[in-house]
Amino acid sequence: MAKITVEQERCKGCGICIAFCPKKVIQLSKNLNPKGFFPAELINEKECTGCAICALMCPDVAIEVYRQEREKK
Amino acid sequence: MKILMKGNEAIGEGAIRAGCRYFFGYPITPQSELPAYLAEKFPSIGGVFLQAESEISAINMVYGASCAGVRVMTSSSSPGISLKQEGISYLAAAELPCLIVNVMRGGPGLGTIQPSQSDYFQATKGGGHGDYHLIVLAPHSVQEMVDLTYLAFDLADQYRNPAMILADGILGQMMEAVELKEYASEIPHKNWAVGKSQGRKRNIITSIYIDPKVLEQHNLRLQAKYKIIKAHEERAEEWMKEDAEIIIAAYGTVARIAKSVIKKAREKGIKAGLIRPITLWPFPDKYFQDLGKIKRILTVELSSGQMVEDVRLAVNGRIPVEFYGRMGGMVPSIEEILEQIEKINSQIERVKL
Amino acid sequence: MKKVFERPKSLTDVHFTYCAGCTHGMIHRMVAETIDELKIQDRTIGVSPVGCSVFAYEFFNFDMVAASHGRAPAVATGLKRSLPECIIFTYQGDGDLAAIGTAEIVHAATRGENITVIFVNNAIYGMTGGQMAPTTLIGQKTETTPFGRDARAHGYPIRIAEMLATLEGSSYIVRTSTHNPQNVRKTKLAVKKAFENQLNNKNFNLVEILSTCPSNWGLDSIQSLKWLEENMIPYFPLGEFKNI
Amino acid sequence: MQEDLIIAGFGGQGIMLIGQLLVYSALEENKNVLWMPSYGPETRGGFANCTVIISNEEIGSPIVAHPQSMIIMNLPSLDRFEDELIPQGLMIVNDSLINRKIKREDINFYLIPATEIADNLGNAKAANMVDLGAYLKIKNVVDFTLTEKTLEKFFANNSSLIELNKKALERGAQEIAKETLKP
Repeated sequence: MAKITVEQERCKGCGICIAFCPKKVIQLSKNLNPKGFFPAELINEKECTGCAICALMCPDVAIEVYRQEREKK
Repeated sequence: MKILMKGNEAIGEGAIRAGCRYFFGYPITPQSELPAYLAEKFPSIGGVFLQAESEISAINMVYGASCAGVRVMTSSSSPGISLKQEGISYLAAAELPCLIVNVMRGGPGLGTIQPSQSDYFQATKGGGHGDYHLIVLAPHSVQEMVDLTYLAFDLADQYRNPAMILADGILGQMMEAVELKEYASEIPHKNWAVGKSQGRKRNIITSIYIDPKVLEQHNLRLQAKYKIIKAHEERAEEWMKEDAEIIIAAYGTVARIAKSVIKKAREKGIKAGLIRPITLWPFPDKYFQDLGKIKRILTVELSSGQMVEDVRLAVNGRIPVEFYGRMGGMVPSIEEILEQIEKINSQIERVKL
Repeated sequence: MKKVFERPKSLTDVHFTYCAGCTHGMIHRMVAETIDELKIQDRTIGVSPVGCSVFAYEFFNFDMVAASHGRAPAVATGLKRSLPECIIFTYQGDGDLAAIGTAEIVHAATRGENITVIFVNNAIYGMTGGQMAPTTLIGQKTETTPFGRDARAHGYPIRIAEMLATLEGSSYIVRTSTHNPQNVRKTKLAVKKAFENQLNNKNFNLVEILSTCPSNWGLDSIQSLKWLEENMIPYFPLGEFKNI
Repeated sequence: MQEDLIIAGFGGQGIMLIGQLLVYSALEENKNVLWMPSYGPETRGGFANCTVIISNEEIGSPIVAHPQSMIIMNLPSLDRFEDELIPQGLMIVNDSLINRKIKREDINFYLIPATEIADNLGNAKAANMVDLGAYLKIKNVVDFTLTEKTLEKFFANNSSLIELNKKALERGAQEIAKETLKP
């Protein structure tokens, strides 16, 4: 269980997160943000592993990553 | 107790006594004794002396240290001061206090190392880009090299504005007796400085205001500050002015020569006196308001005529303001200036007839 | 779910004013994260340059000083000498550091100033609209080299990291890149080391980071990362040039 | 009372030193003093000259175009400054290094073979003190023994130099006592 949130107003729709997402679970929204960009959004939460590569590569630090804490065995 | 010091060293000693512990500079004649003095004295009192790779670097090191809130200075001579102008504009814009010493030499260009006053415009009208002023102090003795160094640091801190001491090679090189008065002021706390934040709001020091409306407001604030400085800090020495018919207006070394001229003129029955601006900016206009019996003013400078423009503005056409100057490192003799005074005196006589 | 990646505290909330896809923002994040991780936010002072990152003081959430063009290392010198207990870094582009400010960076390095320099090299002048930089590649077209940079007319691109590594006063000189996640991670490690070194009083530290300029290169974000990899890295090899 | 003096010679003759000796001594007598070197490239190896002003009043101009007195230590200095001395001014000349006659007829000059005298005392470099001794004997702008005391402070680290320089000062003064000196 993992997910990302993209701060819609901060995103400039550069698409770098999309290009590097290993699971291809991010795409550009169809709605313009106030800056005039189509921001990125998570489209498939089930597939997101929370690997954070998108956040690592995001030039606008617009992505936060959440992950289920692993149960200690 | 008085001790003998060279003018350049006296500025160094004055700076130490005023609590300055940071010097950044680049070698140039004829101010070399000042950095040499500090290079020797600073290590034992925890000061930082750094010979930079250029005047440009040096003034920007001053900028950095001033941001940190410490008392800091640099010193140079004319061509080096030209190189520093960009940094000086930034210091003025960011309202950073510091002391800049210019021991002027003959220009333009590389010129000569001999004394000159041809950087008056550069010092008092801004020098770098933008609408700004430095506080400019002009000593005329080794004693004043110390006293005005104290004052320059105080005014710089008080008004958050860079201050300049504008001297020349003669004042820098000559040796006179100095009384090293106790430095009495306190260095103010600078809550705007950067450093360990310890919970306070972050401080930003910058001079960029990309929005013209905001930049205009910043400029208006600077201009309001300059107005306050002008109202409170005009300084000049009046010497034998009371009954004078002819006034010499001169600063620095030339004012010293003028005093000798005035003595000789009075031996010849000419009522001469002196107004010696000590603050070149703000220019001491108020000393030129009550002209009394004064019929003519002779401005004498080691330049083609720079301060004379401010004298004329102050006098505003009420009486004639003449000019006599030498350039390129040449210094007029007492006799030379006396001749000018006698000429002016004869013209006044003719008017009377 | 637990938040595992968030904006560092050492960044303000202000939106970056960089173009879409410009890697300046990644580098800002890595600097800010490093400062958070080292717990030095309350004693770090950044020096912003003139160039695209002229407004860096808006984005970093600690004391900042804006320098004139090229002089950031001199300003940092003045700061570090008067605040030795503070952590001082400059953030400079290729025009600022490698053209107008060459003297300042060389001499700060050779003096062994105990500062950290983040040098962002994208082979072009961004802010002024895409003119030739000292690091513009041979053949690269810019506003001022419309037929491509010709070595005979414009000289050769300057390799700053290699040059500064020869100086006695430098202690850590490294070149990294931002073109893929693996290299971004390496960049972060380098940035962190360059700050740790300063904490340990290890003279002069510089991280040269290859970066993109989609707007002035005339490429989109992804093409830019690829262009960087294919064109810049062969001339500006990645790696540590000095680590003592 | 104001005394203006120019001391001139070549670098290494101790020109600056005797000027400073004078002003340090005069300061002890609470007089106003000013010492100014000629500065710049010309002071390196070539010309060396300084101006000394001692006064009971505030000192005006630091530039003295036409001084009341001169100590001239070599020929180029004589060529350069001879015309500048005021009429009836005093000129002490190091005759050892000057092979021409004084042109001015309206001044008081004393030809002293200072370098020879100093050489006989053991060190030709003390010629400056010989000329200073002669100058002080005539002008008495500062007390002679006070100047000797200042000299002791200047050379506090080297007692042999103190003795040599004191002897040279005295020999200079004795030269003046010889009436035959004046042409």
